[in-house]
Amino acid sequence: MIDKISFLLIEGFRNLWRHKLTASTSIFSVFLTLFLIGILIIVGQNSHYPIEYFRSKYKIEVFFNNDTSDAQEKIIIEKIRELPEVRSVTPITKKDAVRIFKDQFGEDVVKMLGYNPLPGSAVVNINKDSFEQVNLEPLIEEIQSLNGVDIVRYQGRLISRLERFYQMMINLLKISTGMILLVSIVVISNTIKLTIYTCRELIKTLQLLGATKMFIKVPFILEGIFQSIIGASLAFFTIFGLMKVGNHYLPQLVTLRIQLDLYFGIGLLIISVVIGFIGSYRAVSKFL
Amino acid sequence: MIDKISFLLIEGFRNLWRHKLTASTSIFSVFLTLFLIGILIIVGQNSHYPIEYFRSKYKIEVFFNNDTSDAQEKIIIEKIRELPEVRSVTPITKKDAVRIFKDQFGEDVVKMLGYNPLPGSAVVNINKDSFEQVNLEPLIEEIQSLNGVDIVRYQGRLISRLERFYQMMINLLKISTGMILLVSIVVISNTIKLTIYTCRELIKTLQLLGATKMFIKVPFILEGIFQSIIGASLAFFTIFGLMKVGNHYLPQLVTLRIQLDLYFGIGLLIISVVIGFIGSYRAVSKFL
Amino acid sequence: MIAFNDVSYFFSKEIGVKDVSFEISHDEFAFLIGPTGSGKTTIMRLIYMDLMPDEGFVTVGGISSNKIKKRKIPMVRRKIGMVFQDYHLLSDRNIFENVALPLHMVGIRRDEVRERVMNMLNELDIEEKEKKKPFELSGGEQQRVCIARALVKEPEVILADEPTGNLDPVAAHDLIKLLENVNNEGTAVFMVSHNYNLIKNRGHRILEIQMGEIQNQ
Amino acid sequence: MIAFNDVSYFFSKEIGVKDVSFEISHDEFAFLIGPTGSGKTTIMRLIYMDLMPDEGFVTVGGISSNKIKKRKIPMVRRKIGMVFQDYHLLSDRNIFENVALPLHMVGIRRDEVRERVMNMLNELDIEEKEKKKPFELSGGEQQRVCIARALVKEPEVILADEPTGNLDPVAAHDLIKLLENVNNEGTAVFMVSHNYNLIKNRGHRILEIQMGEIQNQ
Ligand SMILES: Nc1ncnc2c1ncn2[C@@H]1O[C@H](COP(=O)(O)OP(=O)(O)OP(=O)(O)O)[C@@H](O)[C@H]1O
Ligand SMILES: Nc1ncnc2c1ncn2[C@@H]1O[C@H](COP(=O)(O)OP(=O)(O)OP(=O)(O)O)[C@@H](O)[C@H]1O
Ligand SMILES: [Mg+2]
Ligand SMILES: [Mg+2]
Repeated sequence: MIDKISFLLIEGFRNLWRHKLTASTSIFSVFLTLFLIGILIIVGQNSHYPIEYFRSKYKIEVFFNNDTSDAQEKIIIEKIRELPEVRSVTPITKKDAVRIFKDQFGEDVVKMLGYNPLPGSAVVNINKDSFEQVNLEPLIEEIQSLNGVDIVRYQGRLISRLERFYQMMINLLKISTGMILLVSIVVISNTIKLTIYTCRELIKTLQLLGATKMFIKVPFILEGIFQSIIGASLAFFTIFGLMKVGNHYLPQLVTLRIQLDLYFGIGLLIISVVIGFIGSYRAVSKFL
Repeated sequence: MIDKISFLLIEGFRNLWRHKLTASTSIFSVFLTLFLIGILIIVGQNSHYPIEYFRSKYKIEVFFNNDTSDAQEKIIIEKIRELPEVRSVTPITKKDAVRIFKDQFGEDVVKMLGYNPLPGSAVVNINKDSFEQVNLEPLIEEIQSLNGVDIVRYQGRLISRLERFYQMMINLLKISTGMILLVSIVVISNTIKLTIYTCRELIKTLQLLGATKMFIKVPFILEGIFQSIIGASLAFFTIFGLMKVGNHYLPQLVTLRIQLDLYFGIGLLIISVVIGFIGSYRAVSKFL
Repeated sequence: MIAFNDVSYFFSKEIGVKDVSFEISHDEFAFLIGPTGSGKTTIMRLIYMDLMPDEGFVTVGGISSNKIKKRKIPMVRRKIGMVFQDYHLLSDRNIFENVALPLHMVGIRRDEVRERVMNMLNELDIEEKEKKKPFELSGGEQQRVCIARALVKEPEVILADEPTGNLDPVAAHDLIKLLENVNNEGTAVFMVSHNYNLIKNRGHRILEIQMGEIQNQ
Repeated sequence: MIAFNDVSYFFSKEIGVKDVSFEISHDEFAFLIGPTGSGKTTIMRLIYMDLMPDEGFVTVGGISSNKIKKRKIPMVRRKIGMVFQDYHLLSDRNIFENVALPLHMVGIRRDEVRERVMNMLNELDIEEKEKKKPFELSGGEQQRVCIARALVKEPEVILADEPTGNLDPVAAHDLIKLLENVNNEGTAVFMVSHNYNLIKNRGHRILEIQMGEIQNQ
């Protein structure tokens, strides 16, 4: 039994060499698909950077009624701060408003009028680290309904466009990854089918000599798995290399840093073994 | 001669059928790569929509010196309008400023002071339909240097980030398209190599029977081209179908409309024939 | 060892074998002769169950073609040493590996495999071709590799389809002698041949087939 | 038609053919005999320039192996009708297409191809197999397809490597007759055979080869 297993294992390895051409084709396919999948995973992992950046720019301006006192404003601001979607609130008191007015228009409005006509306000920043689409409407309504709040201003249309766009990207990523995985299984299975087709004489001969199905199948399945693993390793190291280069140059361009860890490698490996097994098993079963 | 040509043409066609398995594999590969290329082309064609949208939001606010008259402001605005990067300029006269102030703060500043302390200003919108990265610095400096202009305000960092991001996307698109094209040639050529490898007995026999190189090569090359064309057609119709569906649902989501025309089809066809020819020629020449 | 019971098999109307019945006992040496296209190879394929009878049944080593499960066919074939008319050598393996294959299939130890294969190659005078690929051998040498592969597993019965077609008279005679030796050690031999001169006067049974029907036994 | 001038070809040290010289005129019928592995197929391959001599040169129809450009080799092969020891039939084409191939190569009209191929299949008694694939034929039938393919192009010389190995005595005799007819119409024939009984007493020249060297002519 052990002799048989070792024979089949060695056969699986040697098949790789015997079928150089088919093997290299399917290694290349695996490499390509896993490379794409790897890139997509990395893009996915980093996709929150840009949206977080934009979200940190979302600015909700809350203007208080002219007759609310600074103390009242503080209470309202506390209430806003406790809302779950809110990250931080920057209060702009009536005094601050005067200063801002002066910065903008070069005039001291209090000096001119003898009193401060400007209302207090606050700038609300929202939580930015969600992969989900952020919908500001309910938050705005809640703030609006608070006692003492006059108007709430925010870039509604722009934000919802950005968020929708981001959500579309995430969905696209997921769909693409799924499709590529499927495609890679089909491609591997097709290439192994080809290998087996090329070997149909050999298979016929083995059958005539009394080989069991397993004896014929196992080397092909092993071959498929080996091919996948090789393709996956190539993909891993290519991505790794690109990341090294990327991380070197990217920081100067944009603020995305790229993470690549052991889990990623193990993940690719497992995916590849699964792809290789399913692909070659499918193919072998088609012919035997 | 005509008999020979017609024989070879028919052989090319029949090879497709004889090599069903290899043929379907390479048709599938072509389909896949051309599908990807097609999608990339379409994304590229439409990539200006989002950036144009964002660019239409770029707002450069020009504040005039307090002592410039409305007439002087008009002249400056004309000058700005004539700058090549500028699409439109919306003047905000001192009077408009008063109205805006009233809208914002609920007070009539002229009534309060007896005179208008607010300076005139203008909002500059820039040309949005460029595939190039837009760099606002020179424009800003130019406007700043005009006589009578006090300060120029714009969302510098946000804009330059957006523009860099956009430029990166465009570059990524170009690189990906190039890589995919290359890859597809390699894949086709590999698959045809496989086909030929599967047929090495046949080729040997043909050679022994006195076939010239051309006689052996032509059917394989034709086969490769046919495969490519079939793959390209499949890709075209799939993309076409997806577009139909996409155009049906997209308008409700975002304002990108997708264009797909005859040129696109012809382009794919030409690409496919070129890929098929180069791929199969490479492969055949390797073995003969 | 082998029994045909009113076996018919048709590739198409008129083409195939009809109502074939005969028996070969476990220590017999029998020839099958007949003109080209008369159905000799078809009979062989029915024995190793590459074809299944349309009518009647074939029994090999006690296993009958109408009862056997598909999964069990390899077990029947392992009892049979087959010399195919078209060799069926594996072109991507060398001679040693080709001959060793039936032994690996039944899980024999590597060193024992080596010993038995080399003995067999020696016996057939092709030991120096051990490392060559089939296409590097002459027609007759390939045929002998095929014979070595059939004999190496020490089968219960040897089926040889035209095993002397590419052998010169001396080599052909040597082969018959070798098969007779194997037969004396208790292995049944059933051999197809056109070469009537080679097989006559050896005292073995001769079956004749014509147009798919056995003529005399 | 064919001339060997001190030709040597070595696959490896000791293995191959040595100092072979002989001539076959344009209307001759000659046999080549010799034991398995003696170099008969190697001689044939040298003639159709599948192998190029290491020493000496081979002349076929006035074209010499040491002067010919690689591009021109197909032209030599078109003059030769070859029956290969291992048939070399195209497994994915039917019998008709296999036999028609040499005619398509030289650009003959479809209807003429059809006529000539069917005549040839008739002559060799395999016309009803026209639409079958090679694997659907018996060994002897395949061999006759290979012969048909060699004859159909009406070559200047016919090389036949063991063309009777899978034929029964009657069919083998018929084939020799057929080749003699073709020879009478002015085609040279050079045939390898093991079957000395078949070829003796026919009044044709017999070349003998042993261990790569021609023994007597
Ligand atoms: N797979 C097949 N499909 C269709 N017909 C076949 C097939 N195999 C064989 N035949 C036909 O069956 C008949 C008997 O074939 P078989 O191979 O048994 O002949 P044979 O006696 O072995 O001949 P030979 O001496 O030439 O090898 C022949 O007419 C052949 O054409
Ligand atoms: N491609 C090759 N590579 C190495 N050695 C070869 C090759 N082809 C033939 N040989 C060796 O050359 C010798 C002559 O071979 P050849 O095929 O000419 O013999 P033959 O006379 O045709 O024999 P047979 O009657 O068995 O067909 C043999 O020993 C064979 O093993
Ligand atoms: Mg037969
Ligand atoms: Mg030979």
